[in-house]
Amino acid sequence: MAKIVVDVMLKPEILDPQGQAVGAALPRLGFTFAKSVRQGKRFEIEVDGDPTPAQLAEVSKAAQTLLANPVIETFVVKVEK
Amino acid sequence: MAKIVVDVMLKPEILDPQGQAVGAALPRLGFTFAKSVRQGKRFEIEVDGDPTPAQLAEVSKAAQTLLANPVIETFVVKVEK
Amino acid sequence: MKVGVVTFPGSLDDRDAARAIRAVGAEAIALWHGDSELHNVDAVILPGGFSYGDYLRCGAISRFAPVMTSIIERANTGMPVLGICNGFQILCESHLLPGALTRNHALHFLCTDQRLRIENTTTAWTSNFTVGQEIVIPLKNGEGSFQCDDATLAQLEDEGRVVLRYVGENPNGSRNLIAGITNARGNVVGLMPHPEHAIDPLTGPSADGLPFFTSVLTALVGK
Amino acid sequence: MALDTVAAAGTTPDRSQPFAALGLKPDEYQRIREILGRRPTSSELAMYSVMWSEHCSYKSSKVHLRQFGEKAPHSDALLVGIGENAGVVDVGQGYAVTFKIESHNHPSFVEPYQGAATGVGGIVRDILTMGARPIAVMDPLRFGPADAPDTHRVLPGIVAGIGGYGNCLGLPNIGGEIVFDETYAGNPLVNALCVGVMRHDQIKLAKASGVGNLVVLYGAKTGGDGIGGVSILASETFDSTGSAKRPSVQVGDPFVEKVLIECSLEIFAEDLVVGIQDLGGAGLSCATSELASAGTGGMKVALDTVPLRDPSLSPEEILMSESQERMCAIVEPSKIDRFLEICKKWDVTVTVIGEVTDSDRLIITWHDEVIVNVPPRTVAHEGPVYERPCIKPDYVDRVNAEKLNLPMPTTASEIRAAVLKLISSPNLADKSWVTSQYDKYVQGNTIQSQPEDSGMVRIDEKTHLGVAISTDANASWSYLNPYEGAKLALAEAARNIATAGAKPLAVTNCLNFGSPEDPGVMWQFAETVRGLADGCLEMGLPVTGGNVSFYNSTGDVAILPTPVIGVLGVIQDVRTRTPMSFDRTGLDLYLFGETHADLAGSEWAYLHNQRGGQAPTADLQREIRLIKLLLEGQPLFAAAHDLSQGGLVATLSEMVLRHNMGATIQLTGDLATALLSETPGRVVVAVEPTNAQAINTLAAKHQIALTQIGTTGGSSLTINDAAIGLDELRRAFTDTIPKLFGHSRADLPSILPLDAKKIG
Ligand SMILES: Nc1ncnc2c1ncn2[C@@H]1O[C@H](COP(=O)(O)OP(=O)(O)O)[C@@H](O)[C@H]1O
Ligand SMILES: [Mg+2]
Repeated sequence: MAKIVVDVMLKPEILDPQGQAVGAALPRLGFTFAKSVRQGKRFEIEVDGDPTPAQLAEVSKAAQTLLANPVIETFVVKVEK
Repeated sequence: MAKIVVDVMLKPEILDPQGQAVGAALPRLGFTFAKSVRQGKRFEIEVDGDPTPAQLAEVSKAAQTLLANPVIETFVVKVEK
Repeated sequence: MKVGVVTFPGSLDDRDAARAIRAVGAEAIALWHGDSELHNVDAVILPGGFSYGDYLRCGAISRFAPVMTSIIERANTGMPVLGICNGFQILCESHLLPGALTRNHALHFLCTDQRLRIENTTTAWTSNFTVGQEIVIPLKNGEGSFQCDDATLAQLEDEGRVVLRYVGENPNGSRNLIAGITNARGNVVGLMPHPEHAIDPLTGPSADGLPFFTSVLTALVGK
Repeated sequence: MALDTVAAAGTTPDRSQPFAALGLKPDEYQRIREILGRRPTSSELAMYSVMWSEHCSYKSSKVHLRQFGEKAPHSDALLVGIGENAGVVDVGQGYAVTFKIESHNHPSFVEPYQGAATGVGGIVRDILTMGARPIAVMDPLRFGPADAPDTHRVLPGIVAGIGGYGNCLGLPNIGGEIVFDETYAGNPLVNALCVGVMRHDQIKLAKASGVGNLVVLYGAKTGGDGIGGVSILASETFDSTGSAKRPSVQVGDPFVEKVLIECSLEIFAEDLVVGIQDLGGAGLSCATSELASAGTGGMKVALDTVPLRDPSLSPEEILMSESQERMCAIVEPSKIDRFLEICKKWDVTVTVIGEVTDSDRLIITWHDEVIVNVPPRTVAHEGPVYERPCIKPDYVDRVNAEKLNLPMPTTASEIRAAVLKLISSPNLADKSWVTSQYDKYVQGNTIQSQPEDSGMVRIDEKTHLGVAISTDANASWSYLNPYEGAKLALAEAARNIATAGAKPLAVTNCLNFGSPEDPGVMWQFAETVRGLADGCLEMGLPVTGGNVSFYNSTGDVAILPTPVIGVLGVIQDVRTRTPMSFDRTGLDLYLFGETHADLAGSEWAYLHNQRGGQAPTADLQREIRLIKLLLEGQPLFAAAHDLSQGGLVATLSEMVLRHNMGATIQLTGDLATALLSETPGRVVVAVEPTNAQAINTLAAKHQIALTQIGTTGGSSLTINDAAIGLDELRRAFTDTIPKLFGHSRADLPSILPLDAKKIG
């Protein structure tokens, strides 16, 4: 079994209230490393065997229609071992 | 500027209704590749310059205290170029 | 008798909690999240709402408010603390109570008149009920599904720390139909449903919520 | 590229400007040049283009909307009328109530969740701007067919968005509507109403007066949200390399708005502002020009001081940005320190961006260079006005002449089938799958919410004073006869208030129509406004404000004319209100009002794909008598429920299911008509048998027909010899919507994108 990961993030120009709230909370706790924080979603999809290119194309299509909302989000598909 | 990523996922034994809903919707849309789907969060943190080991340790501490809830979640910290 | 009600940015049911406290003849004291001073209150309610917008995880950011440091300290020495909905979430994030509240299994916000059963009447907030008593009070949240690992669940059940259970269909996927729990000492209680919205049938489904507030007065007088 | 300044505009009079791409007509552009006596700078062009858009300038509707003023009935209750952000009504005991509906139709089609969420956010800020604490919201909605794939993308997202924003603000949702019709496919309607309360002396107005007073921007930082059209200008004129893509979707942050509300109310309580305006459509362009125009006229703003979320924004884009959760206040210099302190307490970003001047120009600078120098009235209030052609469309006479051919149930089994068919139809079925996603309890003052006839909230815990609101539209009737349709919607909304025991006081409206450039649509609009103005005059209810939404069409197909009318009423003691249903056995059921064969535009006709015939004629004198009767007889009624879509069948079904208490009904005469007709002006009441005489006297006094139709009790709804068990009735009523939408897209991480409509 392999794991396909789809990372979905809001497009950079879209307001990210959650990321902002996290970014504002960090310094209050004494963490000062962050210039900015964006929060997105991560999907871990288990598939049988090694993912084929055709399967990855299918995943991209699924990401395009279901996992991400292309009006406001972008996504990346990758295989993780 | 570099990007530190924190991936947060629910522990495997914790119910993930969002992942389940996605897993159930995929076949309805004709996508049959997924054995199972889990949904988690992804934080993209922008930092100045190349992250130092000390900085990464700080991020881990922030993940441990704020970004993830260790009662139900696990997390991974990585650097992305 | 003074009962504090904390307002975090995004708290919504703080005025309702204060109204409920007044309805049972106690004094409601407004506490501010950014102020660690508890103004000599005898008990504290963490009210419902969307503190910090429920961003990240419900209650995750509020837990670090200065007022919480004082509350955690006093709670550990026996002060009665009630967390309602968002307040329950904050108590879990603060580790004053075990487990966590996660997305409702139907993935929707749900506002409903919920039937519940009282399971434990030895806490500071439930002594004026009887065991097995059924009540109807509003449940309204998007993340009310109580989750914890098996060991914690077994411990909660063995020690009788489940305070309140849903009756009928599981509204949100909570383990063992858990709607509310207490700490081992019985002074800290967290509930998903909202007793402060059931103090008058004119504005709620019943007046079944009142005993939560009279109970704490009994507990405080008994001291 | 170089900044386009007023100085540059003077030296380059012939530079070509993309006014057409910004939606301006050549003559409108010419007028701007005449007003300024030169070509506009790109920033000025941006401001004029958005402020002169249909949405902001009401250029097609203005000539008609005037009737609301011309025909305004005398009303002692009206404290602030049309023209401000929202009207304000005196409800007694020193309280003032403000309410308004607005549409967010197009954004909600593109991105249902955010579109609906920001729709709620916008109307709430309008109410807040008046100085009021928002106390409740309502959401009249229209969708395409319930089984259409796109409805499954749009509806769950819209509902989740309204809930997501409203719940997070702590505003109880106390009512709304959900109607499905083919014409809304591709054009859902999201109308949002908000109501707020304040003391009389707390009313705030949107005007900048007092030379030297400060212009203060507070709330969220400004980003590139919703500036679609203007980025054309920025990129084509200024940035040949193409600037970053600007989102046309606005994302709401309800948490920031909640904090903004509390912060603003604290500022109002200390009387720290002279004038205030929210930033909605057209953002800073609108707020600065409207504030200045309503004041003495002069204002100076340093645009480079505006705090930005996206530092790459051009001045044109900052002026146009529709970033949510922002407010603009006019503050006396002596009060600014306290103002800033309160903002700091709530962690709200605040910046002094300018001041009121003694000139009559709005001057905006960018790093000390003047980029805007205009008479603010010409931007805000003196936009173009069109008398668009209105021509009665051909369809009207044709469909009015059509004879309906509907099955008319008579036997017991036909009646059973008809009842079950009607109440399980998406338009009449139980909507709690939707409304249970809304918090109705927060604030602890909700007396009535869904599924009651109207929403009701208590505004004083000691005196029990309360207000009730209902919103109604019957687009089928408006389609058949827009003049009567508007009056009928008004009458229905007023009746829904009165059934609960509240006295109607004032009106708001949201007029949803197709394209104003279509003379047929314009006729529908003109007739609607005429009907509403006449109706309001006759019923003595002033219009306090509202909103117009045009261009609701897909291709050539316009939506049904959909005037959503909201009526606000006052009730002296909410404890005395009449609920919509009974929980006791042995009450007598009466029907007030006559029933005629009014099946045109009815739900029964719709279910049989017929949309012809004549709409009923509104008899507002009779409605007025009925309202008087309801208010006077209120102590007699154990329950009262209005008849509307679905006629007596729907009313009785809703009543028996509310508290699971059955009823036995005996009807005489034409049974099908009695059950299915939607004749307006009717109400079913439940009364103790001992009050029989009193009810008859009441009806006679107000000259309203009265028919005793049955009694309460039992575990079925029995109509003559047709009995339906409550369990069966409940299943029919409650299964439909969850079955349709229970597994819809809102459950999923993302809603379906537009180009994937076919799927699912
Ligand atoms: N259909 C209508 N009926 C009455 N008043 C209306 C209508 N449409 C718009 N108005 C009024 O016109 C004024 C301008 O409206 P608008 O520019 O939409 O204000 P805002 O931007 O604050 O919503 C407001 O006072 C509004 O109430
Ligand atoms: Mg406004």
